[in-house]
Amino acid sequence: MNKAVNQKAWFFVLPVLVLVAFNAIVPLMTVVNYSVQETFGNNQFFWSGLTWFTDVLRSERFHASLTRQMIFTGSILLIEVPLGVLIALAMPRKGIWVSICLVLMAMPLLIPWNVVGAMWNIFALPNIGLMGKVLNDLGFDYNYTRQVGDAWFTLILMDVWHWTSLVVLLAYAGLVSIPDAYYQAAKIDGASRWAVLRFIQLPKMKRVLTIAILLRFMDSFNIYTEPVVLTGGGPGNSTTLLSIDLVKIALGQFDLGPAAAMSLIYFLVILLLSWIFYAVMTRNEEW
Amino acid sequence: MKRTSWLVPTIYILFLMLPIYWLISMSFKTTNEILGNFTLWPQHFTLANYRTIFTDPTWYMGYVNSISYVTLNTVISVTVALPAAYAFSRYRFLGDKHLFFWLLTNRMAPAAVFALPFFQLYSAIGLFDTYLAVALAHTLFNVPLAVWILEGFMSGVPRQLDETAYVDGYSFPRFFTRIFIPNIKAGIGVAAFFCFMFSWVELLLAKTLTSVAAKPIAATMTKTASSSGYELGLLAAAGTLTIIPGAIVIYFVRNYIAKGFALGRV
Amino acid sequence: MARISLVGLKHSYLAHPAAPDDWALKELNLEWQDGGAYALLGPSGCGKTTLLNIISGLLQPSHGEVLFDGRDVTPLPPEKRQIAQVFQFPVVYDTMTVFDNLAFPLRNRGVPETEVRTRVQQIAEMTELSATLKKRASGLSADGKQKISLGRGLVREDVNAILFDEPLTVIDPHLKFQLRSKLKELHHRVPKTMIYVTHDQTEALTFADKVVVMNMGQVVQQGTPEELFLTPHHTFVGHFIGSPGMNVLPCEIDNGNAVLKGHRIATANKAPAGISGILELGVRPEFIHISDTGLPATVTGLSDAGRFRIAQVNCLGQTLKFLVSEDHPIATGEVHLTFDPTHTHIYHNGWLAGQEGLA
Amino acid sequence: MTLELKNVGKMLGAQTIIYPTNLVLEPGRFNILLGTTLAGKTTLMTLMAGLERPTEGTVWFNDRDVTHDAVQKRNVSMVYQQFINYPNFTVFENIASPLRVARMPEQEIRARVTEMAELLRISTMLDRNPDELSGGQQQRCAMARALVKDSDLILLDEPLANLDFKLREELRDELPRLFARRDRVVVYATTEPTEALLLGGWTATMAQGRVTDFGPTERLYRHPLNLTTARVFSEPPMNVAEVRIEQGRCSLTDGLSWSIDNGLPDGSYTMGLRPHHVLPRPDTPSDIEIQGRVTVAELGGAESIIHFDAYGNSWVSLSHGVHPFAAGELTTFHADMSHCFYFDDTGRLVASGKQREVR
Repeated sequence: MNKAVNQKAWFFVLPVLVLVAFNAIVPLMTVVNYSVQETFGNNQFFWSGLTWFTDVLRSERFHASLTRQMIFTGSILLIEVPLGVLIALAMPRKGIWVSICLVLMAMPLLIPWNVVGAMWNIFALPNIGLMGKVLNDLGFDYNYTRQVGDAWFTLILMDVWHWTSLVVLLAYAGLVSIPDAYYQAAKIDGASRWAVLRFIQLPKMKRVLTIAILLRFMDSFNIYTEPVVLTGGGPGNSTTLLSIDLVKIALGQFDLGPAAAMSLIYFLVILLLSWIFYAVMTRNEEW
Repeated sequence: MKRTSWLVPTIYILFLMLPIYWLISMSFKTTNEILGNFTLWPQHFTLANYRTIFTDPTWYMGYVNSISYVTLNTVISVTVALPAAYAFSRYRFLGDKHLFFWLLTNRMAPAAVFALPFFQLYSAIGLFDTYLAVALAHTLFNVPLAVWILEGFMSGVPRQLDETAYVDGYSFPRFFTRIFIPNIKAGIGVAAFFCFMFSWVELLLAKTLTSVAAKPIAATMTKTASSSGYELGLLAAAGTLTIIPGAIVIYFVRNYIAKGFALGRV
Repeated sequence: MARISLVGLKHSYLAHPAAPDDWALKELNLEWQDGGAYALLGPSGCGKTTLLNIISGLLQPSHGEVLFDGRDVTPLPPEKRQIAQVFQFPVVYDTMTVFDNLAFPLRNRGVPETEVRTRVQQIAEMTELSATLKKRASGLSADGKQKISLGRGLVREDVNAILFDEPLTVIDPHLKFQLRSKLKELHHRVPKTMIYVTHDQTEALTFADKVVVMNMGQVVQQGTPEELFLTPHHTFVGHFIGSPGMNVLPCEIDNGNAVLKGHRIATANKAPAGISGILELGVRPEFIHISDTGLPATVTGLSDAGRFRIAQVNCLGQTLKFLVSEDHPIATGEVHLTFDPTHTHIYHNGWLAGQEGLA
Repeated sequence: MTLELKNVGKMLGAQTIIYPTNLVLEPGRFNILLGTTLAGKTTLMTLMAGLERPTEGTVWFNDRDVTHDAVQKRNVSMVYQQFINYPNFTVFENIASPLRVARMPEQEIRARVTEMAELLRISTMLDRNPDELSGGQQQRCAMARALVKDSDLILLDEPLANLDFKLREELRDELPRLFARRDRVVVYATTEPTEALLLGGWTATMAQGRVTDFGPTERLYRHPLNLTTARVFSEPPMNVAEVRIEQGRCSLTDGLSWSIDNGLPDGSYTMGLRPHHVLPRPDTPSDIEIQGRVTVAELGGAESIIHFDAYGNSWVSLSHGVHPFAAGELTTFHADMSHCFYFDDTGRLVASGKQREVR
């Protein structure tokens, strides 16, 4: 569609800009400010240049939490996106069941994050939780508060439980907007079920899936409340994801400088990865 | 494949419902029953937990607070997103392509780190512990999403409709409110749903920006959990109650999502 | 390739159709020759798309059978019927190149790659897509995309029939003319059974050897373009085909002959004796001429279409339209008209008298 | 009431959409913009309406410069090719909406809407929503809305293009009755020459952002100012060939030649002959014969369009009746060269063909 060039359109965007800039830029500047200063408490700050950045980049602690974060984000994307698409594909297309499915599936999305954490915390407890008890009764030695593997398993399972529905909702919305003629043409061309998915459904869902993946990627990198309530980062530091670590440094030890530097680095990491992903996904848009 | 495909969503929904069932069943149990022996359903059915919540102001005010700032946030987010989405869907202007990605990057700011600067910012402008503070803070991640959803719906409305209205004598504001908005009400519903959802479930910023007057229900729960030991039944009841507003909202927008939405720029 | 027979076909979208109007498709029997070009022509809601979907297998008829070369295919799904279809809106596989799009139906059926290549080249050349084979299909304009969907139908050797569902809807008007001619030409080169659904008479008559005119769920006439023009079997055909459509005038019958307000009119057909019901006289604007004697009429309007003019007259209380050629002057005021007797027909309850219900 | 464009032009970035244009559009008749898609008709209309501002020149209405007046202040109406109605309003509210904006008393609104609905024959549908109507009815609703407010300027942008063939014919007959009024400027855009002719009035032909000719429709058809206008005003496309004139004889390369008596000096010219002067059978004694190989035969309801190759050119013949020809067939066509237009090397018309006497 050929849209009219109109610079006055900026006036329409202005409220959004002001609002988002106010919320984004002022705190960002504060963080940048912390990241280049040294403090010994009492609100006394000294210029420290890029020391914190070099320190953080060299620190093993940062490397360890970044690695944990990558593993976590990678795993949940690998599970939630295909699973979400699969469920969306298997959903009914019309009738009362659609509404029922959608309403039920959206429920995890609408529960406050600390409640999600608390819910799973109890649900998975080996003695009084349904899941923990059943697993142990089935002969599995399951205890997420003590064993690292079990903690990770529970953490990822919780995230899958919590967020797969978002992918389902978006993918489903994308699927229903594919005109019937495409399916008919594919049938006539003798396409297999797999070919229909590969050449019709996935390409048509590309836009929604891009957004779904971006949202899940960004949000999972920022995840804090649920794992803190579930495992508190333990056992040990085994499930201390980036945000948890940051809060420990910033509020636990009150090392504002390193925490700020670390968060900026990690902000840049997300930005870079998202941008690459975004650029690749929209590369062929204007052909 | 076709005949068994209903199994997939069914199993998935069962999986979703199990922890929720456990939460609800706990809310009807006494603390003793929860901590005592393992029971699949409440043996000593009690409404005491709910009674506590509905009679104690520190509990039920938490709900009032949460619903207040979430509603405020939804209204603000959708209101400012509407003109912006209109601009994206109807015009080309300097920087329009990058603007959208920039908006989206604001979701990347780790709330855990930004909580402290946010606290300082909103204290400085005297909004600390108000609904408005939380509502404004949450626009950071809700507005970009609302713009994206609304733009998709708006692009589905032909531009000739705008022109026809101007020709008929409608001023822009009158056209926008009387004609355009009714035509994208599905989009507004979906956008409002997502704004409501993300604002309702967020805790970190909401907790940081409030102390008493605007404290969200979720924060009340963490306080109770730590101060009075594990009153698990009470916690479960409070948790159960947090699901209800969201369930009501999704019920109203289910048809819009079921019809699928036109998807905007990516 | 196949001969297509439709036997006792009937369809209703309702579970228990009772009234005649409940049927989207009233009973029809048709026989289409192998390799023929057919068109289903009618206004929106006449049942033509329903019929097409029954032939392609997307819809199961409530009654009757669809036979391909005498074999009953009614219960078969579309993919088992070996048919191709071009839809109203172009359907292409966005992520594939034009080449892969055209190759898709062959590769799905395990055709060897060398054969795929020659076949695709051949079809691309026919549909004028050779230059764009390496481009992504999503980048083509609407007419290019429609050529791809057409190409996907042509590329298979084993296709029983190619169905077109108003394929020119989204094509620019000045390109329509090109694509319309292209389709006709392709049918000559690839003589497969082709069925074309449209509401546009020019598309239908240009494309098809035989046109099936439908109205209100019923076939009103099947015939060559010439037959439809010269001998409409129903007043609807006379009205729907031709521009302006046929003049239809209420008349009386005297001894099998038409009488218009006391004037006896010579006609090509005679009304059977003892006929009753609605009786009308049909004559196309092309077959009314001004003469020295004949029916008296008053000219009420004249519009210029360039190469001819359309005169509107009041003749014995009826409004009639007829054509006057560019070079011939026309008197204003009172004129006399004659109807060409070989092209004037009597209609009984809408049907050509003596041919009632013989669609 | 007169709409005047003085040197109006429109650029989009570095690209020129409309070249500087001067037009004076008078009330009480149809002012037609004729041209292919993308010729600039819609842009010119949005400039007239004030939906967009020209990048140069001024728009005058009744000798007043309205270039910078907002569209809301101009009292114009517009009907689009797509059926544009407010989906959230009933048909009644759709028609009433311009009056509501103008704060007309309720009783008067009711009276006017009822009257308009009557005029456009949608009285029975006033309570329905636009999306429950058929295409033709939706467009009638849009037209009623355009008419209800007594605007000084009505813009109709291909209003019939998306309608079924027969509906188009029916609505076209009604248009002059509905829109023509002494004190209103009506502008009508179309891609079809026949439509322009049937609507009469004045026509401006457009090609690639320029108005190539403007005058009474019949004058443009019979004496087009230049080759571009003649081409725009011919459907199917005009037969065009390079010719030489020497001593009263006009010749194509390869020997086809005919005598002329229009007194043109010797030299090179471009010849244009409308397709309906090339017929598949003899017509007048002065015909010349053209042997050609048929490429495509298109059949309309009552006429045939035959494309053929001869003398290194492609030719088009348009004849009355249904004349099927197979592609590849070798046939003799008969061309009446007395109807030829001749254009000089700048494309300007230097001699028109023989015309019938204008009444």
